[in-house]
Amino acid sequence: MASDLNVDTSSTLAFLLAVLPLLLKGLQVTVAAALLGFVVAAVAGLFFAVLRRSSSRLITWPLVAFLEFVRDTPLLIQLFFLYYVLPQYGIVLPAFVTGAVAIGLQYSAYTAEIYRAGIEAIAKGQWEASTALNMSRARIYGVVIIPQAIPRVVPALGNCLVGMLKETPILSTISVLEMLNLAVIIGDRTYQYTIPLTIAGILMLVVTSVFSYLIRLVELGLPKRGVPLR
Amino acid sequence: GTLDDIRARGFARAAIHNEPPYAFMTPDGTAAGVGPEVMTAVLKRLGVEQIDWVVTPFSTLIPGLKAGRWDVVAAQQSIFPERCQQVNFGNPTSTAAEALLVKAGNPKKLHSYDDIKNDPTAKVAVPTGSVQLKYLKAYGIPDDRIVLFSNHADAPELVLSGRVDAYTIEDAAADLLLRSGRVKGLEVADPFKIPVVDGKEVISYAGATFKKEDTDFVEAFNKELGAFEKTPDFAAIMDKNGLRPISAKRALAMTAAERCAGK
Amino acid sequence: MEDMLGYLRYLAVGMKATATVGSISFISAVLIALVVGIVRAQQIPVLKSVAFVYVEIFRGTSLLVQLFWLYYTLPLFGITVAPLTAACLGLALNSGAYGSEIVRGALLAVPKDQLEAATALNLNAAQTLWKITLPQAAVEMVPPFGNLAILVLKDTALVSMISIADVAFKAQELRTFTYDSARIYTVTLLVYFGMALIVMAIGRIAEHYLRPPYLRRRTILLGRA
Amino acid sequence: MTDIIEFETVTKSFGALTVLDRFDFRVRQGEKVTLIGPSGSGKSTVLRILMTLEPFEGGNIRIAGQSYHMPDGKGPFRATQAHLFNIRKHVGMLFQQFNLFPHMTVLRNITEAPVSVLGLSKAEARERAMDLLAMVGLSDKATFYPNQLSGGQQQRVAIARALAMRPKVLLFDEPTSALDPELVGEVLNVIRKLAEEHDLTMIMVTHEMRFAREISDRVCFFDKGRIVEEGPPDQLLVRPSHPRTAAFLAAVLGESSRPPLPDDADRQVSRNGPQPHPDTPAQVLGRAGAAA
Amino acid sequence: MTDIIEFETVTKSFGALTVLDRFDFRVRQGEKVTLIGPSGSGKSTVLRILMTLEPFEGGNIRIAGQSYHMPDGKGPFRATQAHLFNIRKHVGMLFQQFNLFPHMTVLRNITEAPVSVLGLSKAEARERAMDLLAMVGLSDKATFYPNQLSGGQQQRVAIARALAMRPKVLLFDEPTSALDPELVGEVLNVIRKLAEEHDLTMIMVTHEMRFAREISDRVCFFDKGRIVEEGPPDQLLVRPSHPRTAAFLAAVLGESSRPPLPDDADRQVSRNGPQPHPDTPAQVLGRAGAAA
Ligand SMILES: Nc1ncnc2c1ncn2[C@@H]1O[C@H](COP(=O)(O)OP(=O)(O)OP(=O)(O)O)[C@@H](O)[C@H]1O
Ligand SMILES: Nc1ncnc2c1ncn2[C@@H]1O[C@H](COP(=O)(O)OP(=O)(O)OP(=O)(O)O)[C@@H](O)[C@H]1O
Ligand SMILES: [Mg+2]
Ligand SMILES: [Mg+2]
Repeated sequence: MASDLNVDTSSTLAFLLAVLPLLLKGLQVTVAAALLGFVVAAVAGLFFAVLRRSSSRLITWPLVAFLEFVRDTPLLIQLFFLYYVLPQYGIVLPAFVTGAVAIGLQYSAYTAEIYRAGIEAIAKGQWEASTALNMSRARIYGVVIIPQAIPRVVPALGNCLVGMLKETPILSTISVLEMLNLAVIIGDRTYQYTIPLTIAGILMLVVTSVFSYLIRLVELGLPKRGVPLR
Repeated sequence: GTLDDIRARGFARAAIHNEPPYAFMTPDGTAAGVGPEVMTAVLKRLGVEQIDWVVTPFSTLIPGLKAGRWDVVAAQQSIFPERCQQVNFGNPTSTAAEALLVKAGNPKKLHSYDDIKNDPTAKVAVPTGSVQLKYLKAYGIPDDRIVLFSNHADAPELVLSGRVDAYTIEDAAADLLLRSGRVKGLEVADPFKIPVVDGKEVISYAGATFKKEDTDFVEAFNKELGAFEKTPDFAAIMDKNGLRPISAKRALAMTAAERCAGK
Repeated sequence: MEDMLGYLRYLAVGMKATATVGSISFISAVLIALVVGIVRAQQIPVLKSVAFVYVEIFRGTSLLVQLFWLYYTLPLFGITVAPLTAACLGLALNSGAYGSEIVRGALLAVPKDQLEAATALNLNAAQTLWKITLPQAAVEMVPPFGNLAILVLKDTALVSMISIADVAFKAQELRTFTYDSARIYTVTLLVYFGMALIVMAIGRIAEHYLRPPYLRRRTILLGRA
Repeated sequence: MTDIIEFETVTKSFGALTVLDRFDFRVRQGEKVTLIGPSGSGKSTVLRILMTLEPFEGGNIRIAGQSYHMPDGKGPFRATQAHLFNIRKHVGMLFQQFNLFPHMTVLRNITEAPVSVLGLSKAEARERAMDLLAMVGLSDKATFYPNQLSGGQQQRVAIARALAMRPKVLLFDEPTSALDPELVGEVLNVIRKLAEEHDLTMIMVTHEMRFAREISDRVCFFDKGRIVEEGPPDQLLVRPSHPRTAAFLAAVLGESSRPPLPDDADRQVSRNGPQPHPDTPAQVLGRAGAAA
Repeated sequence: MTDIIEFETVTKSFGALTVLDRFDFRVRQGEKVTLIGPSGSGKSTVLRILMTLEPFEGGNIRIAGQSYHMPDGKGPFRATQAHLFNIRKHVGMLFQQFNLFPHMTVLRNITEAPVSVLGLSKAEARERAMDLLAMVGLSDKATFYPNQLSGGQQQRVAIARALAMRPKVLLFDEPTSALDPELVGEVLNVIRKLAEEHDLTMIMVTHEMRFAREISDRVCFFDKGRIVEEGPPDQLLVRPSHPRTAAFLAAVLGESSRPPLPDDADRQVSRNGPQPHPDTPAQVLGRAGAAA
């Protein structure tokens, strides 16, 4: 990709046509990073949310502190540590993976809250009925609570995905060539910034709109039967 | 024109980004480095005594210039043809030759771009948007062994963390970095064969940047710059900032117009 | 250790900028969010379409692009705003779009029963909004607005691109001089976390006093909402 | 006496479901009418339409001589807010879930609308509220918040709140069905007092049959959006003429059999339970059951 | 007969509020006991403690000879999960809100716990479930989801679900109070059948007094966390000896007065409404009232 950075700047139109395919390639990276991050956030968040409800303070207290810290400090700096400090302990992940995991971890702090709200919104009676049936805690989570919580949290999780799409430009700090970073690089080469940045912005708008639409479709497609809607 | 505006206003607005020794803001708030110091001297000769300095990320230097947020950029930006279509350059005041920073002891024995190319495990980092990328490509080094970084401060970490084996840097910046003693565990690859692209040793030429339409300003600037370059003050600036004598000597032999034409 | 104190002192200038931009932006964002959220929740004709387009655009494109346009591109059309204004405007418009969803959600979450009771008492739409819906929704809005405040705080890191020397920018500057990245970033991380803790504390206090007495918690600072 | 409420061939549907079909219904001024009938038969819908909480599609409704339609024949929900405002002046409503405003004190709940809708001064509204609170027996709760009160107290506050607007017609939608049994009495006492000592027009949906019988001038039995039978309570509740009314009363009174009268010694085991029970528990419970 | 349930000086508080104070209570195997009493008197708490849904602070509880305490004397909520598991084997519970799992079919609701807790094969569990569904008269609803059923049907499914675990003791916490009145009967019919044809031990909180009288061996009247009076239903419900019991029964039966018996012509207007009503509505309603 880097090799294609010689772009035709002879006219605005030529420039635009030269930039667009480059940015579209960057967009693939953007979307891929967001999706991978989303998987991390969706899984880790659920794990944290369940752990967070543990009755042992030995577990919840450090977890809350960790999540709060992850949530309240800039991703930029977290990325730096993951990217440069982890290798000192022998863990060398590719930049793309590091970035996606970092975004995913940061968002897991949000998704954990979302899942928690989703789990807590489930009537206490469900817990009590399951206990009365002598089901184990793991079973109650796995069979009764989480299956009911998931459909409720889909919209909020969807918003997280869209949010993550827009966080990906930060990955440029660890040399991941996502779309906005590419736009800036093209600008640095040619000293024409407005066109690549604006196209990147528009592409981002299109992608987020498409994702929002898809999320709405998923929401509508959720089973209506058997699930109490609020 | 902009020069008239500056004179009417009484002060100039100039932008830099932090890249010692070419331009940087000292912690006490004055701009220093080759670019700002030359700019200060030349503007003084043009009758402008006072300059407002702005430090801003590299990528915003030109948009800010075009938007009229500042009058001139004194960040010693490299002059090459694509850029000349968007802005005007003053005549070059410094040149830079390529150097390579590697881990102390140069474990992979990298002494030229060819060495990088020929070692399939060697990875190299370059700044985003830089010409070095073009050179590496010209040598046929594949994309997956090139890592782009956006901030010079990231580069030592890249090498020290083992993510890359070397990074390209301009000789003067490398000298400064090593002399400062702040980064341990790195060294300049020595000897290093200056890369050759299209049959020429690659040297980058850097100067002040002006708006496209400010031709009269550039002319006036170049005129006073020519005069200033003959004074010992100019040589003192280069010396103070640790540039090798060859750097300015090469620069004075070239004009911006020639560089823009691809010479 | 002494180095780190020195770094902290160096970052202090940036902290002032970050705090200024952050607080002005956040307050403006809340105001924008209230107006836009109400317009959308009340389905006010024409305005609701404008609000929809605004929200989609400012949520859909990235803040970086928005700041770039405000600061570097608008002047090409003859509109020049000062850096601080541009920074606050950009952040406020961007966060306001997110905030409006909070407001809208909270308003729509007020039980329909309450609206019916208000209708049965012959309160008009404005009175219902002002006296019944909004006060009840406000309580629900505070925690998400607290989260938004922290997002704004983190987003201020982007204003360095319009030449405002905030904490992140000062940290980068330090790095170019010292190459002492790990320790500089550690200090920076702590600075942001400290500021976030202050924001959170303010949020908790606001929440405490916005809640009607019967819903107040005894402790303000312990426990998440 | 004049009819204060007139429904003429009113039609109302929710999507494909027609809830009211050419529905006619009249209430005289001062009359106390109780609506009974199975769940989903449209009782609440009638009250909600009257309160302008639901639009309707066809027919006409007049209240206190005023048509819900604008003079040009436009339906009530294309009618202007000003027009609806004038109609709502005459009507008040009590809800099953009380629907007090949780963020306001009891006093503020009662004074809010008189001040902002009727334009009373704060002092006047306060005085009126305190009188009403005294009437419902809650003078000492003026500064409490709703969720500091029991359900029965909340519903009594809701009654005071509705009365503070001085409506001509008061609608009650199962005002006691969300209450614990021993709290029902205090609310019914207040309603009874209202009914006995005042000529407010009252329309009530309730399952409190004895209370309905005691208080109503007329009981209407609803089924599938129609009034199947209506008449004085002593007749309709005791000797219903329509078989559907009889079946409904049997189900409600026989099976659920809430209070045994202290000396009602003979067990009334109804035999018309709605579901057949093919097996006996002993059979079904099997081994473990036998072990118990 | 042996006592299957024994509460010995059990103490339970919520924060500062002591709900049960040195509470003693015994139930014989196969006995049907009904708990009645005012709201907040601790009836649900007793059931919830038995179901291990609430911890308790002092005293001891034995069920089917097994102590809630670990052999080393540790309380049930410091007891291991395995210990609690063994206790819960004997007990099942029905809830006011049914608490079916909304995302599972009726069949799955019933088979889930037998398969995952008792380790039945799917086929066995299914067979057991179908038998139970037949018993509660819902064989045709096996593939439905709970929210496709009426409240009464849901509660009957919940009964089947509890029975599928073959408990020795079944607890009912107001099993019909969330139901529309005409759905109450079908649920009571199922419970009645259970009670008549099977020697399951049953402890029930209910406001269905006639039903309680018909079905219970013993009725306990609760007040403020104590059993104030207990005895056979015909005695306690008809001729209560304790004045508080009498007052409670008067309030529930007299005032709320759910069904009028078809020929109960004489109105029973109770005079012990809980709140004094100092003003008459006519006075309070003032001008607008007079205008109505
Ligand atoms: N908002 C609505 N949307 C769709 N259908 C509705 C709506 N409100 C009521 N219905 C339907 O209209 C019918 C009549 O409802 P209504 O609430 O008037 O019955 P009801 O006689 O008051 O019953 P209940 O005793 O259960 O309160 C029912 O079938 C109900 O499902
Ligand atoms: N989780 C809890 N936290 C605090 N107090 C509680 C809790 N559960 C119950 N209580 C209190 O304990 C007392 C007894 O409650 P309980 O539910 O046992 O009463 P009850 O007799 O079942 O009443 P009801 O007829 O209203 O169901 C009440 O005062 C109640 O407010
Ligand atoms: Mg109804
Ligand atoms: Mg209870």
